[in-house]
Amino acid sequence: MHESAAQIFINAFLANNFVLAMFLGLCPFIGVSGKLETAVPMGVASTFVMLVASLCAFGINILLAHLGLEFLRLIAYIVIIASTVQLVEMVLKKYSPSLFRALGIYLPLITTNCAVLGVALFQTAREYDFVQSITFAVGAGAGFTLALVLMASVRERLQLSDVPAVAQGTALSLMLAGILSLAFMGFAGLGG
Amino acid sequence: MIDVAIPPQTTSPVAMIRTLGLVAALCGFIIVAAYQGTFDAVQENKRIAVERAVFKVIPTAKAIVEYFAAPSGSVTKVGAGDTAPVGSIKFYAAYDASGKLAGIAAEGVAKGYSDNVRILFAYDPGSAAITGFGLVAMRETPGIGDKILVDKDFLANFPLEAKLADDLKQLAHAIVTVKHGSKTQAWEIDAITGATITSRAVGRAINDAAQMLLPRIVPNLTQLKENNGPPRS
Amino acid sequence: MNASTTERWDEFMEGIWRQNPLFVMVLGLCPALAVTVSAVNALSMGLATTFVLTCSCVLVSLLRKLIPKEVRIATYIVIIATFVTVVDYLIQAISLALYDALGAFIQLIVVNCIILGRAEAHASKNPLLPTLINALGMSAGFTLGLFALGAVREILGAGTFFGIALFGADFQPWVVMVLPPGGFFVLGAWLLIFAAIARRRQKKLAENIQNA
Amino acid sequence: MKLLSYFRGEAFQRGVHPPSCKLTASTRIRRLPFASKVTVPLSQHIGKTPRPIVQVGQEVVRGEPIARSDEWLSVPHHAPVTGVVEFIGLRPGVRGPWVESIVIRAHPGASQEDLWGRPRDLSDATGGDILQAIWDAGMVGLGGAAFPTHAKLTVPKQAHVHTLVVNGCECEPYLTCDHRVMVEQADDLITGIRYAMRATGAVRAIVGIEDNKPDAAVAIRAAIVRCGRIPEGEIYAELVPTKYPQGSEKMLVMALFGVEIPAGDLPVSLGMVVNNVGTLAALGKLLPAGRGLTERIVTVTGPGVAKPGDYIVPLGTPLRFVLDYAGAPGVATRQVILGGPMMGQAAASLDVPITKGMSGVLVMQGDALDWRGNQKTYPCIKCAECVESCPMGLNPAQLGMLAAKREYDLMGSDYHLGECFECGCCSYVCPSNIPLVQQFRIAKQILREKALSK
Amino acid sequence: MSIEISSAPHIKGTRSVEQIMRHVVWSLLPVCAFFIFQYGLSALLSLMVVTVSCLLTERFFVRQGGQSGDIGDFSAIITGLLLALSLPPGFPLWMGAVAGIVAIALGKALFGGIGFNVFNPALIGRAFVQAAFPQAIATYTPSFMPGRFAEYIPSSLTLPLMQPVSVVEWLKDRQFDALAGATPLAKWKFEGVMANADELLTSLSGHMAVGPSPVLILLCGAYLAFRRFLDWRIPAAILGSAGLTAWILYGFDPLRFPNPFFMLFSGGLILGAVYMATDMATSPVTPKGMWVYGALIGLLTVIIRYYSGLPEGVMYAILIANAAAPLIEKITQPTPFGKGVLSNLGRQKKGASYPLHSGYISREDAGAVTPKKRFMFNKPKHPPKE
Ligand SMILES: Cc1cc2nc3c(=O)[nH]c(=O)nc-3n(C[C@H](O)[C@H](O)[C@H](O)COP(=O)(O)O)c2cc1C
Ligand SMILES: Cc1cc2nc3c(=O)[nH]c(=O)nc-3n(C[C@H](O)[C@H](O)[C@H](O)COP(=O)(O)O)c2cc1C
Ligand SMILES: Cc1cc2nc3c(=O)[nH]c(=O)nc-3n(C[C@H](O)[C@H](O)[C@H](O)COP(=O)(O)O)c2cc1C
Ligand SMILES: Cc1cc2nc3c(=O)[nH]c(=O)nc-3n(C[C@H](O)[C@H](O)[C@H](O)CO)c2cc1C
Ligand code: SF4
Ligand code: SF4
Ligand code: SF4
Ligand code: SF4
Ligand code: FES
Repeated sequence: MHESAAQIFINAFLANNFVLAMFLGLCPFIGVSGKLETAVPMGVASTFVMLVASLCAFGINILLAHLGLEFLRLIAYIVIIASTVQLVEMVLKKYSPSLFRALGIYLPLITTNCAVLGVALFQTAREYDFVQSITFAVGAGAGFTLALVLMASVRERLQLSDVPAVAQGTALSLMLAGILSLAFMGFAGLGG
Repeated sequence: MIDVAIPPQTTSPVAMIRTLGLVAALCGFIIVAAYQGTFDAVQENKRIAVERAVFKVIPTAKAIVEYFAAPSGSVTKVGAGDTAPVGSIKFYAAYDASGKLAGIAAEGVAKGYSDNVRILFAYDPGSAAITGFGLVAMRETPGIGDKILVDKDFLANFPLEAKLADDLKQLAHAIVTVKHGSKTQAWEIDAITGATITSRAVGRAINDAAQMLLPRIVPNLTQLKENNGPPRS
Repeated sequence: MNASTTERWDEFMEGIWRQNPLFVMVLGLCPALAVTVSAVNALSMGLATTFVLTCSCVLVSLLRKLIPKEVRIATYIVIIATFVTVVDYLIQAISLALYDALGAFIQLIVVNCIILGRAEAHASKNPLLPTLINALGMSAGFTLGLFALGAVREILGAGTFFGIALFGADFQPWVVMVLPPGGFFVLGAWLLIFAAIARRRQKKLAENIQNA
Repeated sequence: MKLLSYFRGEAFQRGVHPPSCKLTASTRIRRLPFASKVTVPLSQHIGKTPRPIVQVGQEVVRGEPIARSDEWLSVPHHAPVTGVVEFIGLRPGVRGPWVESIVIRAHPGASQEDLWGRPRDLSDATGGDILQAIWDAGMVGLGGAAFPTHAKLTVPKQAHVHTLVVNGCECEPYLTCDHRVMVEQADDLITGIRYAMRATGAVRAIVGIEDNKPDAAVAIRAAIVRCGRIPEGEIYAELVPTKYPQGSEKMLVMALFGVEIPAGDLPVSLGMVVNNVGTLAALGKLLPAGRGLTERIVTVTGPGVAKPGDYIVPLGTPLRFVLDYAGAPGVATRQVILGGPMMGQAAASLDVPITKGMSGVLVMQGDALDWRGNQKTYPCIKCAECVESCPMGLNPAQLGMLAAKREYDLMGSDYHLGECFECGCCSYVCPSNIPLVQQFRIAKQILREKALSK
Repeated sequence: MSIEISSAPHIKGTRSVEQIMRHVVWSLLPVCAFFIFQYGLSALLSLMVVTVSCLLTERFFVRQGGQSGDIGDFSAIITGLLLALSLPPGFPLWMGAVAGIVAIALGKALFGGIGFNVFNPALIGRAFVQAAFPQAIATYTPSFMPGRFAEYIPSSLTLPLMQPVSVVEWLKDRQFDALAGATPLAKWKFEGVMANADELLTSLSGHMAVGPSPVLILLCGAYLAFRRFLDWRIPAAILGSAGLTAWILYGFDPLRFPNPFFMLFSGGLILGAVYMATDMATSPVTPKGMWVYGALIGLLTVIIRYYSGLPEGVMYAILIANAAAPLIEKITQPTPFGKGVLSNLGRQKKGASYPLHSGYISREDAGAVTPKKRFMFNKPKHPPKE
């Protein structure tokens, strides 16, 4: 069954949101969503890395299939994605220091998280073509950013609330994520 | 010259590369060993899984053969290690104990409530009908979506008429899912109340796959029938 | 028991209780929430992680003198990825159904930072035996955590435990528990319970000090 | 209600409509007798404190200067009574802490006429002469802020003033002193306006009056005609829809001209000067007579007052004396508010004196204050009432939540705490009974201290 | 004698939290009464059980000290009544009780109680049971069934933790086919049948399985809005944006999409717009924010109804907008008086809000300049002497 780009995007963005429905990228989601001002660059940086990962994975996959070395896929993905991100980081540092300053500190955090690897693995498993892969990566990144931004603004508001002492911290974040995930269930079936 | 006591590097590049090489070699060895070691078991597992799935939808089957249906309309047997030609569709021909063609099984996929629903359906060439289906994978809601496997009314939809039109290019009647209680035709699927979306997905998956596959298979039925099943003990 | 055995035991228990990777350090959330729709899946995931964690730590510990500082992270990642690939094939060989249920999350063990964290913080500095004990403790803690999630979600969400029906045919399953929100809620609830216990204990402690 | 005011043509956005309770709107201004002892605090206005120029034991006549300063932003004080200086030192102040004051014992037999002043002809005095005369008279704004009037009327070099805005809104509930001044002393007011126009160079004066006081506008228009010498359109009275806090100069300028005074700027940036009607009426009376400010009109009112009314009160008269005279027995009094109920200050004791900036004495008795105890305080339910009533367009709900968590810096930097002029609308409407403006005062104080310590 | 000292203001408006909440409860009573009239005993029992479970949970948490507020503030009653009104009348009572408990515990106490919650408690309760018991919550029964005051809908009385008995047989006994129990939206989405206007508005003419009467809700909401107990902007924005979106889509393809009237008056849109989206604690406080928030809800509702797997979308739309509310509020902070860059320009062009005297000299005419420094600069050189 062929999925259109729009469908793939909507699916990755809302209906099967990486964080809220697929359980990918939860650690940064819980960890970085305390403040809006860190959430936004984190989201943008993640989207960027996902895109890089998606491109790498697409290339590697063709190469490995050609060589008949599919069993090395995982190890190749992780090594190449990590080094490409590092390379991009260095290039950024050299040619766009302002952009680097905005995103740079987040890049090393992201290189090996499961949302990024997830993009690579899922697009391989679903046999997406080039355009589909890119759409998927951008959609997933946008969905991740959306969830992160919503969560951060809610958590900022809760800073001003009298949240009971036992609930403060990770427990509250998880419950919030649960409620958001409940709300996002409304989008189920949207991308079809 | 005064010796400035800042060692530029604690490890020499040669040592670094040597170690990395060693580790990579070790890892490569482990992976290859694991791959080789499990290869047969995995293949066997996959084969058994496919067989089981096909045997489930075609209860009389005792053996299966994998085929490709090429866009040109020809069907070819799949040998070990063959890769699918472009645009071809894989399907399984199942043979009963006496080696007669018991049915044909193929995969279909359609978007369900939360993700794709992948099914394996059985086609009976004799009666030109879909006789049943089994699940390959889905992420539908437990308790709702999975009613398609247990709901008696729903299972009663099968056999489902799937005759080709006279030009052998497409189905005479597209297979459609209709609301619960309003099935009037043999090619209609009566949906499950409360799981209409998943029911629809099943209908669509079958229809899409059948529309593609049957025009390629039906003209070649004799070829499939002649082949008296794989030489298996 | 001699002193060092007690120490070893303490070190092991550390990973299960005081430093539990899931409940205390809140790491490896993705697999913890994604695959714990049933107790079996939770246990399998736990065992797979245990395998990768233990093997990688052992190998890192063995090679620790050899690995240059500059490339250690890369080396660890390669080692971890190796064992993940191994476990991936092992599970395929054991049961395809299980493999399908765990999905991509087996391969995602690679990025589970518990493993990299252990390799970096512990295995690279310690000899084989302590590393093994530490790794086993952590794995046991993670597996227990997964099991705690999986059990609750399976019992409420399907009315079964390890696939055995518990409440008779008319039980109404709470579907939400096996859906994504349920994962968040159950883990959140566990954390709330632990926080409540900790608070009560602290209160008692404070009272005791006051009384004394 | 909001919709209604929209169709009626809103004077300014938001604001509130507290019950007006103007008990004394049609009572004539009466004179209060002289207390046996008056206390003149040295600091009654914004600016530098003048120093006493009399000694203990010295005889003073009513109207004689008793304190003076060479500082520009400061005004002299004049003896409110004829008598003997009894004490110079600390006396209880309005805010609680004791302040430097001059206590004068009145001569029981003295006629208490203003003996000191010398009438003069200002008909062709220059603006500078008039400013000097205003300064000598010890005038400060009688509208409440008590800013030295000569300073306000001095137009900055780079600026140009074209309009004198005369503030006759009196938006606070209960208070009627400005209202009575406009009705009864309209001629003095016109005289005062003309002096102020000459001092500032304004070519036009507009008296802004809330439309619940139509008689005041009638009286002023009649006085303009009576005066005769005024060209058409030079001075006129405008009615503006009643709403609190119309009296604030920003709101009044908005209501009259539809322009916003830029945040942090004074009306003079738009070529305007705003003065209270009481101030200008007093000018009109004092300048030709060459006298100083020794008395003011105070509204004495409230649920517990037997003879409420607008009284001409000698400055320095003790509060207790005023209350006794107006029939508000001190025993039953629960609270005395100096000024109006929305912005006024609760007096710390009944021994404090009446000062130049005090426009009202509001006496709360019996159950008038019970709402404080009866209403439960809830967390902010985000009903947005406060946002819809803040005339400055702030977000008091957010400010309040931040204040509760002591995020004072954020209040100042992101939520414009500095713009809050403490009108109290937000506290007035809050159904959760959150003391919003009270918290904001504390927050502003803390921020000020922080800025100072830097 | 001592006098009290307190900080201004010394008078207080008459509004109180209890008063607001009490009025909302009162305004809900006619809606509840009609709901009971439509569905009989089961609806009555459902309203009671859900409300009581909310109140008991609230009481538990208030006693525990986990949340502020008190049970006397009526807000838990609103939560209970709205929750019950949004559930099908024959919803098993034990599930209703679960919804009530979850609503208060997860939706309110977790955040610290009244005013602090970020999500609408009633909708959290409903969303939870919708995800937990999706079949039961999709099971509606026809309205105005004969004998509705004499017997319960059988699913109401399901034993706790057990599956509800199917109402299909019960309906068959009463000569209703299984389809009678579908809501207008479900009928449209899954069967392509559109309900008529009169049925949607009152359902008096047939046995359509509709929710609480939209006409009555609008009337009660209008009363509340007129008394300013709720903000009219939010319902206006929701109905406006939902109506507009539906109208545009209808214009594109009238065969595929229903008309805007159907969109507005079917399902729970009116209830959600009037009573649920307006919940103060969970909507923005800034006026501009309210428009954005309402528009977002309207848009999401239509998108979810038309394109997602579910027939109804109001609940999810409101919950998502709740999550976005702090963000919306942040970017729609009001501009303080005198800070708008263009405020003066714009206003002057429009003219004064109050009629100006003809002799008004504009600032430009008079050539006024804004002084950079205050009074310090035109201080007279020598202090004048007496
Ligand atoms: C949490 C949840 C899960 C759902 N899962 C499914 C599902 O797996 N398959 C499905 O067809 N519909 C699912 N639905 C959709 C509803 O049950 C929907 O009303 C139903 O499919 C419509 O069918 P009906 O017209 O026969 O009532 C789900 C709804 C919810 C709230
Ligand atoms: C610190 C300070 C400085 C002021 N400087 C001037 C000034 O230079 N010129 C002027 O006309 N008014 C000045 N004012 C008076 C204000 O314009 C205003 O009339 C006074 O603050 C009281 O107004 P309000 O009651 O509306 O706040 C000043 C006020 C304060 C508090
Ligand atoms: C909230 C608020 C309300 C005010 N209400 C009045 C009022 O009703 N009448 C008035 O004359 N001044 C009022 N003022 C003071 C004016 O802003 C301004 O200071 C005064 O009119 C200047 O005149 P003055 O210097 O002669 O006192 C108010 C100030 C504020 C901040
Ligand atoms: C206009 C209005 C609408 C309300 N709507 C809801 C609602 O939809 N759900 C709810 O749980 N509480 C509602 N409440 C009650 C109360 O605001 C709610 O419990 C708060 O969220 C508690 O902080 C409403 C109150 C008012 C005044
Ligand atoms: S490595 Fe992965 S699991 Fe670890 S903190 Fe980073 S994102 Fe979380
Ligand atoms: S003191 Fe009160 S009445 Fe007078 S101007 Fe100020 S606010 Fe208005
Ligand atoms: S006191 Fe301040 S915040 Fe409150 S309404 Fe007045 S100006 Fe606004
Ligand atoms: S008026 Fe009070 S309760 Fe309402 S939003 Fe403002 S601070 Fe909150
Ligand atoms: S981000 Fe930590 S396990 Fe997925």
